[in-house]
Parts: sequence; C-alpha cells; structure tokens
Amino acid sequence: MNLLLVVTAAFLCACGTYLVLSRHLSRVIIGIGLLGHGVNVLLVLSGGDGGRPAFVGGDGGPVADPLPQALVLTAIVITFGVIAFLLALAYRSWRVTGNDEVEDDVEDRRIAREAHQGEPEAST
Amino acid sequence: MTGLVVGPILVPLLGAALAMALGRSRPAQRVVSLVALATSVVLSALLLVRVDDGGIVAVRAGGWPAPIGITLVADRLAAIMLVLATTMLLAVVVYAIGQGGAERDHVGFHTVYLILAAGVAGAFLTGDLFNLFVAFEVMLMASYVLLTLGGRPDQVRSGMTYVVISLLASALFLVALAFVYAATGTLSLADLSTKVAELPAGVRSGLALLLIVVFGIKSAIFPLFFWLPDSYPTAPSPVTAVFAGLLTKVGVYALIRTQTLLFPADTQPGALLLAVASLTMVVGVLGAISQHDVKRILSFHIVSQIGYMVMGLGLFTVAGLAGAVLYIVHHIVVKTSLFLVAGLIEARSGTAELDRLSGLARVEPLLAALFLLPALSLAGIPPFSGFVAKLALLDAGVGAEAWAVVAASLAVSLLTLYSMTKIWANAFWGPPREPESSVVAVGADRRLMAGATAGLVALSLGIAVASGPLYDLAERAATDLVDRRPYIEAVLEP
Amino acid sequence: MRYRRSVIFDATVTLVFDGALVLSAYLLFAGHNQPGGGFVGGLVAAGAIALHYVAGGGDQVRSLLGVQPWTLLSIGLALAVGTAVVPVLFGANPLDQEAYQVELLVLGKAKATTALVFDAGVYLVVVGLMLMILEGLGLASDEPLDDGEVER
Amino acid sequence: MLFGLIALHAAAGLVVLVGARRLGRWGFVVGGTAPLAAALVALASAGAVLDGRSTTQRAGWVPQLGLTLDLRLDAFALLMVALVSGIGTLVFAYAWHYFAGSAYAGRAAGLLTLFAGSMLGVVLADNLLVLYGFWELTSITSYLLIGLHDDDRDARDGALHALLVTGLGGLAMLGGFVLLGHAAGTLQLSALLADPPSGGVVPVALVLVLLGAFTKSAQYPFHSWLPRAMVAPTPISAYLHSAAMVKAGVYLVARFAPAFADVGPWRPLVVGVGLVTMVAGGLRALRPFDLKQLLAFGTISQLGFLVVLFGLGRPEATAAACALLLAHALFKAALFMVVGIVDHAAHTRDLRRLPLLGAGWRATRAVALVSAASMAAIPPLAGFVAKEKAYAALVHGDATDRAILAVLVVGSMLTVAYSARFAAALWRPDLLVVPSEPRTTLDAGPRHGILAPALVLASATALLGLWPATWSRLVDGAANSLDPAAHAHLELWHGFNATLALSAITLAGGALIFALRRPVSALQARLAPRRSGVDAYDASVRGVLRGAGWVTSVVQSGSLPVYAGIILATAALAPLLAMVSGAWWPGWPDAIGRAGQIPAAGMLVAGATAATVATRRFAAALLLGVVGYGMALLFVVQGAPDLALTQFAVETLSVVVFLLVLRRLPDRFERESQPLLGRAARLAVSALVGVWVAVGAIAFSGARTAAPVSEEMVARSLPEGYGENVVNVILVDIRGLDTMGEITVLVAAGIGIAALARAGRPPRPRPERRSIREHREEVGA
Repeated sequence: MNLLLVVTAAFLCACGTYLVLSRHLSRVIIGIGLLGHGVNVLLVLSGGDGGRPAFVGGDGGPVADPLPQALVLTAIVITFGVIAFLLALAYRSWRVTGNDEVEDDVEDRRIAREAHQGEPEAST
Repeated sequence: MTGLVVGPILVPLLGAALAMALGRSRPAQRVVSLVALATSVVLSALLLVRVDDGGIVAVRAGGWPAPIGITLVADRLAAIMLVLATTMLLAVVVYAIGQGGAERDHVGFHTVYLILAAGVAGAFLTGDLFNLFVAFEVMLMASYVLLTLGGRPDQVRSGMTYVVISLLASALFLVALAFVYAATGTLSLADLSTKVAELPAGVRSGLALLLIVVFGIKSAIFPLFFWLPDSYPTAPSPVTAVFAGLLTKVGVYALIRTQTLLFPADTQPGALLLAVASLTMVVGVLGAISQHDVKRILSFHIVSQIGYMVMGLGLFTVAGLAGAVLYIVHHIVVKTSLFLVAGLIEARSGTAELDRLSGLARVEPLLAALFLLPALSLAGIPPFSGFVAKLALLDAGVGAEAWAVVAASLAVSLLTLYSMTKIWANAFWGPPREPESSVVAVGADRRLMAGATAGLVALSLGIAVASGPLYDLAERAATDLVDRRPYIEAVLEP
Repeated sequence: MRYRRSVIFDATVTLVFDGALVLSAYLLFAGHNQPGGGFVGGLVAAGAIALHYVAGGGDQVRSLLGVQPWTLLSIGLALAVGTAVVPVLFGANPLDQEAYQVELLVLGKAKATTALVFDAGVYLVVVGLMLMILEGLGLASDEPLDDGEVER
Repeated sequence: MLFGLIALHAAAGLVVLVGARRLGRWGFVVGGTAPLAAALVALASAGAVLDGRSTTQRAGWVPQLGLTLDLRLDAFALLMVALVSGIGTLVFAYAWHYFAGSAYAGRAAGLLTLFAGSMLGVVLADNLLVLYGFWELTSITSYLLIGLHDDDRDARDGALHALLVTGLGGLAMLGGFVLLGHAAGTLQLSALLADPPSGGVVPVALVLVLLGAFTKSAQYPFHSWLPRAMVAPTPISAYLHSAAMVKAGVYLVARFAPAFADVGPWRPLVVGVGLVTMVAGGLRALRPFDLKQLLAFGTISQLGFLVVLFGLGRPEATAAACALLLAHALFKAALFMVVGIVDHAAHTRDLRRLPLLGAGWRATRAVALVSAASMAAIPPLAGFVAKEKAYAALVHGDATDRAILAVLVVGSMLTVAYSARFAAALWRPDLLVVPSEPRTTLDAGPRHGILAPALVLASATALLGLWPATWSRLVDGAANSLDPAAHAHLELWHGFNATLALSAITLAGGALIFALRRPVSALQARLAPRRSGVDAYDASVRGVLRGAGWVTSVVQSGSLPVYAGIILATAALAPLLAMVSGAWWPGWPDAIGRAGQIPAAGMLVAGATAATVATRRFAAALLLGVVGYGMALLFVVQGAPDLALTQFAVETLSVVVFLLVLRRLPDRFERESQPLLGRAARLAVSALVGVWVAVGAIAFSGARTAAPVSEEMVARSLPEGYGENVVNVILVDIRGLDTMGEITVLVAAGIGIAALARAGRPPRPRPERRSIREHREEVGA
C-alpha cells in the first residue's frame, strides 16, 4: 500500500467516471475501460505492496500475494468480453441510428411532458 | 449430495455447451434446454428437502477447504430461491418455445438462456464473495445478450442503459472486493462474517453501505432503480418475464445474504433500509400509475415490490426476514406470470399499449382470468399469495413498530390495485378491437404459451394455499439468517 | 475484397502466425509451473489470428482453422465444465484435480494434471471468442444488408 | 357446514362464470342455489342459534400470522345471513327475469354468486383477517359488477370509484386489525370482543377500522361512490347497495361498538359521522330526478341512522338498530326492484319523463307504496316498529342523547319527505314536476313473474309490522349476541307516550317538507355546495395522478448519464459519509513503494488524462491502449508476470476490436445533444468517486489485522495443486469455479456479439472446410 498507487487508482476511476457520464457510447466504453484499470490497481493493492512473483520453489523471501493477482486476471478477461460486447452494441447502434449516442428513453420523456403540460387522464 | 448442490450450476452449463454444439438443429436444442432445466428443477427440489431436513450443505470446489477454496453453500434460503428460479426458467422456456420469435430466430438463444440459469444458480449457491461477482457476471452477460437479441433500435437504446449501469455496478462490486480483501485478507463469506466484526465500526458501516449500493443497483432500490423500467420492457416478453421474476431478486438475495451474514447487529443499517424501502415502494408505484404500457406498468411494479422485500430485510428480525422470503417466493411467481400474460396480450393484439387495447375479456376470457388472478395477488387481495406475503411483512412491521414503512406499504397497496384496474379497464373491458398486427412469429403456438402461463398462475394459487407450511419454511430460513452460526459452522468446520 | 499483397509480407505473417501458435501452445502447457496458462495462451493465439485478419482481410480468417467458432466455444466450455462434472460423478468434489506422471518422448517425465484439460478448455474459449469477434465485427459488417436498413 | 356454504358459492360462481355464454340467465338458477342453500341452513339452525348456541368452524391457514379460518354463526350473524342469503335468493329470482335477453346475464350471475359468497364470508368470519379477506372480495366482485356494462365509460368510472374508496378504507381497516391483533394478542373476533384491549395504539386502530366501515357504508364524506354505483343494473343495486355490501360497514360498527364504544374517539366519531350522513343524505335525496339516485341517497341516509344507533354501543340502541337493519333491507330492496321493473318498461327512471302507470301496474304500485310507507315509518309497517324502538332508546337519556334524538328526528322527517317523493313518482308524477320533456310511453305491463320477489318483500314488511312477534325473537337474539344486556321486545303499539308523539311529529314534519317541496328545493339549489363528492373524488384522483407524473418525471429522466451520475454519486457518498461518521483513520501510507512504480504510474495518469480529453475516437481508443500497457508495466513491477502477460495480450486484442468498430463511426466526437448533466456535475461526481476510492483504499488496507488466506495457498500450491505457479494453481484449481464462470461469460459475449453483428443480415453460409495447409497453398505462402 502506498500513496502513489492509491492516487493513481483514484485518478483512473475519476477519469473513467467522467467519461462514463458522457452520451457517446464509445466514450462510455473507454470510461469503463479506465474504471476497470483503476479497479484492477486497487485489487492488486489489496494484496499489499507486491514483491517477488509467486512461484513455489524459488529462493525464499517474500512473494507477492497471488490471490489478488488471480482475481485481477479474472477481472481483466471478463472486462475484455464485456467491452467487446459493448463495442458490438455501439456498432449496432450505428447501424440503426447512424451514431453511437445514448438517447433518452422515449416513453420517459412522454410521461414527463404530460406531467408538465397536459392533464393526466383521470380514472379508468 | 454434492451432485444436488453443483447440479443446478453444472447441468445447465453442460446443456449450454451441448446446445451450442447442436448448432442449427432447433428441436435438439429444445430438448437439451428442457431436459437441463427440468433436471435442475428436480435437483433443486431434492436439495431443498435435504437442506430443510438435514441442515446446511457445503461443498468444497476442488476439495479445498474454506476459506482457501470456494465453498458452495446451500442453506434454506438458497435452496428456496433455487427451486423458484429453476421452475421459472423451465416455465418460461416452454413459453418461449411456444412463442417462437427470439427463440426461433437466434441460434444462441438456448445456450445463453442456459448460461443465465447457471449464473443465477451460482449466485444463490456460492459462499464466496468473489465467486458471487463471477456468478453475477455470468448472469449479467447472458442477460445483456438476451435483452438485445434482435437488435431493434429500442432494444439497442435500452440495452445501452442496462449494460452500462450493470457494468458500473460490477465495477463497484470489484471496488468492494478490493476493499474487503484489503481489510480482511479473505473472500469466503463465512470467514468474512467473523473477520468483518473485528474491523473498526466506521470501516464496517462503510462496507455495509457499499454492498447495499452494489446489490441495490441490481435489485433496483431507490435511488438506484431508474434503469429498470427503461430497459426491461423492450426485451422479448419471455426474456422480460425471466428478468422481472429473477434478476432483481438475485440482487435482493445478495443484499439479504451479505447484510445478515457479514455484519454484526450494530452495523446493520436497519433505519436506512426501512427508509429506502418506503421510498422504493412509493416512487415505484407512482411511476407505475403514470405509465400507459402494460409492460412498463409491470416494470415499475417490480421496483415498488422490491421495496417490500427490503422492508423485511430492514427490520432485521426473524419475522421480517420470513416475510421478505415469503414475499420473494410470491413475487417471483406472480411477476413472471404477469409478464407472460403481457406477452400473450401482445400476441393477441399486436401491442401492449393501453390506449390501443380494448375488450380482451370478451374475446379472450381465459386470458382475462390469467391476468386477473395474478393481478389481484400482486395487489395483495386475499386470499391470494400476495395477501399472505404482505400480511407477514405488515405483521412484522407492526411488531417492530416501524410505523412509517407500514403506512407506506398499505398506501402502496391501494395504488397497486389502482394500476391493475387501469390495465383491466383499458385492456380487458370495453368493446373488442381488431388486432393491429400480430407480433407472434409464424407457427407460434399460443396454447403452449397460455399453458406455461396457466401453470405459473396455478403455482401462485398453490403458494397461497400452502402459505402455512411455506411460512414455517420461510421462518426457519430466517432463523438461520439471523442466527448465522449454522452457516458459518457448516462452511468452516474442518 | 482482395488486397494486393507481397509474397514477403505474406510469408512474414505466416511465420509470425506459426510462431505465435507455437508460443501459445507452450504457454498453455507451461502455465502450471511457469508464467502462462490457458488464458494467456489463448490470447496469444487469438492475437495471431487477429494479425492474420488485419494482414489478409476477411476471407482468410473465415477458413483459417476450418472450424466454426461455435464449435471451439462449445468444445472449450464442455471441456472446462467436464472437469467439474466428472469428479462429481465419481463421488468427489467438483473440479477435483488428478495428477498423472506422463512420459513424453522428447521432454522426459512430466506431471500432467487434469487442470490441463480445464486450461485447454479456457484456451479454446478464448480463441473461439476472438474468432467470433472477427467474424462478427470484421466480416459480417462488410456484407451487404438485407433488412432495409440504410447503410451509412 | 359453514365452509361448505361458502365453498358452494365459490364453486357455483365459478361454474357459472366459465359457462357464462352457454348458461345465459340460467346462471341465476345455478348460482341462486348457493344463497338459497345458505338461507335454508340458516333457517334450519335458527332455533339453536337463537337459543345462544352458536355454530363455529375453524381451519388453519397461516396460524403463525394469526390467520386461521374461523367461522361463527351467532344470532347477529344469523340476522345478517337472513339479509344476505334470504334477500339474496329473492334478488336472484328477480334477476332471472330482469336479465332476460341480456348478453350480460351469465357474467352477472356468476359474479353475483361470488359476491354473495364473499358477503356471507364477511358476516360469518370470526377472525379479523378472514373478515378483511372477504371484505376485499366484496369490493372486487362489486367492482366487476358495477362495471358489468363495460362498454359504458360511466360504468367503468363508477366501478373504479367504488373500488378505490372502499379499497382505501379496507386497507386502513387491515392496518387497524393488525394493530388490534398485536394489542390483544389474538385476531379472533369473538375473543377480541370478549376481552377488548385498551390503551396504547387501540384508539388509532379503532379509527382505522372505522375508516373501513365508513367507506364501505358510504358515510360522509366518502359517500359519493354509492350514487355513482347506480349505473349498475338494478338487481345489482338492489343487492349490493341496499341489502348486502353497504351493510358490511354497519355490521362492523355493530360488532365493535359494545366492546369499544367507550374508547376515546369512538362515540363522537361514529355518532357525529352517522348524524351528518343521515341528514345530509336525506337532504340530497330530495333533489334527484333519477329514482335510483333518490334511493341511493336515501340508503346513505338510512345507513347513517344505523351507524348512529349501533355506534352508540348501548343495549337499547343496539336492539333498535337490529330491527331497523332488517326493516331497511326489506323495504329498500323492494323499492329498487320496483324501479328496475318500471325502468324496463318505461326506459327511463327520470321522474320528469316517467309515464303514468296504468291498470296493469296496480300490484307494482302497491308494493312501492307499502315499501315507501315502511321507509317513512308509517304504522303499521316494519319501519315504524323499528323507528319507535330507536326513538325509545334515546328519549329517556341525558342532554346529549336528546340532542342526538333531535337530529334523528330531523333526519327522519327528511326520510318521510323523500319517501313521499318516491311514492308520488309512481302514483302521481304530475304532483312533482311539470314534465319538461315528453313522457315516455310504456311498452306493456310488468313482465310476468318479475314482481314476485318484490311482492314477497313487501308482504314481509307488512307482516312484520302487523305482527312484531314474528321477528321479535330474531332481533332480540341478534341484539343479545352483540350485547348481553340488549333485549328487543318489538311491539306495534306501545301506548300513547313520548315516542309516539315524536313519530307523529316526524310524520307531520316530513309531510310539511314534502308540501313545501318547491321552496325547499329552491333553497337547496341555492345552498348546494358547488363541488359534489364526485368532484372531490375526481380532483383527488387527478391530484394523485399529477403528483405521480411529477415525481416520475423528476426521477425517471430517461437519460443514461443522469442515472449513472446519481448511482455513482450515491455509491461514493453513502459509504464515505458512513466512514467519516465512524471517525477512524489508520494514518497515511508511504508515498511510494518501489521505484519502478513511478514510470508505470506516470504512464497510467498521462494516458488516462489524454484519453479523457481526447476529441477523436481513434485517439481515445489508442490512449486507452496506452493505459493498458501501463497496467502491464505496473504488473511487472508488482511481481505479477502472469498478469502482465495477460494484460499485454488483452490490450492488444482490445485495440484491434476497438479499431474494427470505430472505423465505422465518425472520427470526432459530435457535440452532445441535450446535456442534462453539465460538465460541472460530471466533474463533481468524478472527483467524489476519486476521493472515495482513495479514502476507502487507505482506510480498508489500514484496517487489516489477520494474515491473508493466500499464505495457505502458497504453501499448498505444489503439494496439493501440483503446480509451482501459484497464480495458475489458483486459477485452474483452487478458484477454478471462478475461471469456469469467466469463460462462460466469454461464451455468452461471443454469442451476443455475433447476434448483434448479424442482426438484420441474411444467414451466413457455412464456410468451406479447409485445412490450414490448403489455405496456405491457396494464399501461396
């Protein structure tokens, strides 16, 4: 655990968050990627400060905690699959709408319009 | 014994591999799917009987003892959830086969559906926090695919919302895992329950809240639910039915599991959860009565009813948790069947928009009955299952003198009833109308669809009849949850 | 579509491709004791296939392995799940590992575990996924549309 | 036996509903067997029950929640069964004629049977929750019955109005019941009443229970659903809105009053509401031209009367109320039936257009006259006997009693006046108004046999009035079972006394009001509140809907960035606040762990910054790749070669996939439309997340006390996992389940990608099978 990596992780997460709050799916995807990296740094950090690779049969001495590494590996691969899927979604979005913008929900907007303008239909 | 525990995970996975290998032979895929899910139902039911009689069963994956390896743990709650989940999955796949559509147009449907089944089972059974994350990912990835099958523009739009929000939840889950491991050096839930108690109080409640947020997104509680009503209604109706019945409940299950198992009584954020529960049920039902589409109304009701389950958890008493369990049991069956009915309405009329529906009661009396029974149950009208479940929560709430949430739950019941009559009066009453267009794929078998729906409706009636024994079971499950020791001992015993 | 290619470029690609496949196989087998494993192995193989795609365009990848990505995915999944199921059928815990002494002609004695089967499943799935991505996002998107959508 | 009766209703109702189309109005014959059976059983057991031997039956359901199916037939329940099933049978007979030729007959018959069963359940239930259950079922069945003519919007709206108002009360009542159950330790009605709890939440519980009773019995200010429910076909009105359902609230007041009348708010509330309802309902009954509306408001008024009498919780009043309960059901059901008959023949119920009824109508008019006279409490009819009892109960009391009595007398005068108005409509409509529109003409006389049920009721009214002894025992027993001190000795003639004088005054006053009907109605028209109860209901429903729409439009913005922002802000803020309030801090960690971390961290920060501000898609994707390679570097530094390898390979593949997709999209990011979430908000949320992550990481790591489980893994890796690479052993063995899940994710992702990529494309031909060698030969390598 050290401040440099903690701040790095926090910075990656913050950048990821900023991008995720965008309307362009490609930016959102990149944001998710950054978030994923930030979280992976956190995970690696959760095992302490690292050290020699965790191989049995070496020359003694402290080894890095192997369990967070295994967790990160799993996380990396899952993130890869998910990002690939998201990219496919962005591709499909481009196919049907011509862009990759995340539009607002149509029905939600309709309800909101009604709430602000017209009378809601009473009863039945 | 081991087979009973791992079966509900591994059998669907094998089925998924087989269904994929069978590629283009639709009949063969169907057989695989049905056999795998039916096997899961049987195994889960046997497991429930075994667990209820003989106590918690723990299985060590790879033979590694806890807390080193991953332990699969079947307690009463997990077994109950498993039985329900597998039954719903089986019923809905029958419906999907009848409907055609997504099932027929996509080679991967059965594979992904079975993967979803495995993920859900894994989430219920795992006794390891990181493995829970993986099980969630399995379930979620499958759900992303099912939600966007077909790639219609509205599906793509709502799919983005759903996928991105779910990914944020997953990222937050990983943050929580990193923190948990950093603080305790372990991931086994049983081990954690002893180690978390040693943490400083502030850290503990920070973790409790983080986990509430993580699972709260999945289970769609206030203020984290917005994505649900926007995304669920666009999927093909069998998919929505499974989502509605199961996915949020997996989140609720995780909430219950982690909050009861990991945190000592002084950390359990009861008051907060009760406030969240009240807001969730009220805001959800207000959303429901503002909608004009059957599936959207039902989607908002999912949110509203999650509030009831969280209410039971927030009380942190045996009565409250028993009520929550009973409510989940009722809700999964009733909600699934209502979405299947919505699908039948669409199949009959070509739309689920209330403004474009009318007079179904006269042309489809059976459909009207299939709607009315679960709708009344949803609104908590006696003698249906929803009444008993709501009563259990009400009773627990009054017992704990949680007046605000009790008042909210009663008021919400009325608004729920109102929105059910809205569907009834618009879609079923009035002069019959010609179907606009049929959304049913060519060769769809409406009898199969209606049969699956009727089966679930009958099941919900059965739940009402058997409420007494079921409440006992729920109470036993709740006692285990509150006690915690049986779970910990079953996992950690040498 | 056909790209104009030089023989040298093709040869280089093929060489790298072969090398990468050998490397990926090594990583798969060595993984239990050295850095590597099914994931990394699969990813390297997938990278090689991706390179082939970038270099040679769509047609090459389509017939590269003579096997459908579906098949790879299903075999991979079946292998991995199989190692979990088989021990259960024999009354053991799921994913229980067995170790065997294996005589390899050239490399001498080696200890092979059933974990290798599991890792092979992982390997196949990773490769299959990459093939699917290339097929879907690479090849299919070059094909004409037929559902009345406007090509943009 | 009691269960059997309810089950019979349910079964008969369902059979009729299922066969509705085939059965048509024969459904009333099939369904009618159920109330007939109930009436006969009640008759058969009357002797024993009136002797104080009540029949009870019980069955478990969810006893853990106090939900046991307790049924009990005591004398008061017997009286109610007489109304519900006895009059019910007559209504079925009436409906068989009424619905001749109607397409709705089957459905009406089935629902009416189910309703009758529910109502029977309400009066037989000896468990509060069971009572609530049947109570709600009467609401639901009446919703479906009022909305029977579902093409008619008024019918649908009226049905909903009734359901919402009674549903509201029902839920309040449920809350009250649960509170009472907790206070008393039992939910059994008879046990609760025998030993009533007090103090604590009991007053609140009683108010909630009364809310249920008031809404169901259409008391002011909840009354307006009842007149609106008159859109229902007349047999339904006759049954639901005179004899049965609206009596449920009165029934509840009657049961509770002896035990709870002395508890705080009970008496003022019940008597106050009842009196207001009686007078206001009576006044309103003087105005409508629609005969059913007239009867509806008359019913409201009479229900108020009953609520006052029962609500007092005093023996004499209770006894009088029991008599009035029966008398009212007899005359009101008959009056409704008459209106239905006239309506059928004249096609109007508007007394301005009602034709003069000729010779063929003598019997109908006689029935109407007798029943209206009973309503007006003219001797020697049942209504008179009952009202005498009521006056007698109060006339000797204190000042409060006399004040109540005065209001009752005024209310009764109004009753006389509107009774006269009703009778006049059938006998001398010309007395009432100058017809503004032409009178309709009659088809013919009343249909053969349709009058019979009303005739039975009117005969009973006359008979009970002339020979009070015939029903004295029933009323006495009923009152006695409510309150052991209550005795009803019914007599037609009590001699000249104050009560008789009051009755005379009532009749005279009523006659005067009727005589002065023109000025009275002019005055009323001027004083009438501008907003009716229906308006108030509509306004509150609209208000709730508008509020719901507003709330929904606020929370449900439909915008993904807003959702993500709220979720991330919550996720950061909630735990952060909890940790801050915990006030625990482990101290700051070292600045740097090892030198190699600096370039890696620099690469990560630089790449992330650049990727965030990038304006081109390709550039952003490549910069994400830079961050990925930076991660690989970091993993090397941290002693994780497997991770570094994997990260390197994954990042390379990711870039390839990014490029595959991004080549389709425009290179630059377009301006974002509708920026609901401004830049400042985005920055704030990002900063919050960053702070939370940093604070959490330090705090959680600092809290570690125990050694990690991974030490065991390192130790056991080789002997038990047969591998030297601990990470790999974890992946394929110790945590193999994770890995299995992970590849499952990949499989699903692959299918999803293929489906999305191929959506809207023709099926792909199977690729030819070629070996790598063949392939290479073709390529020419």
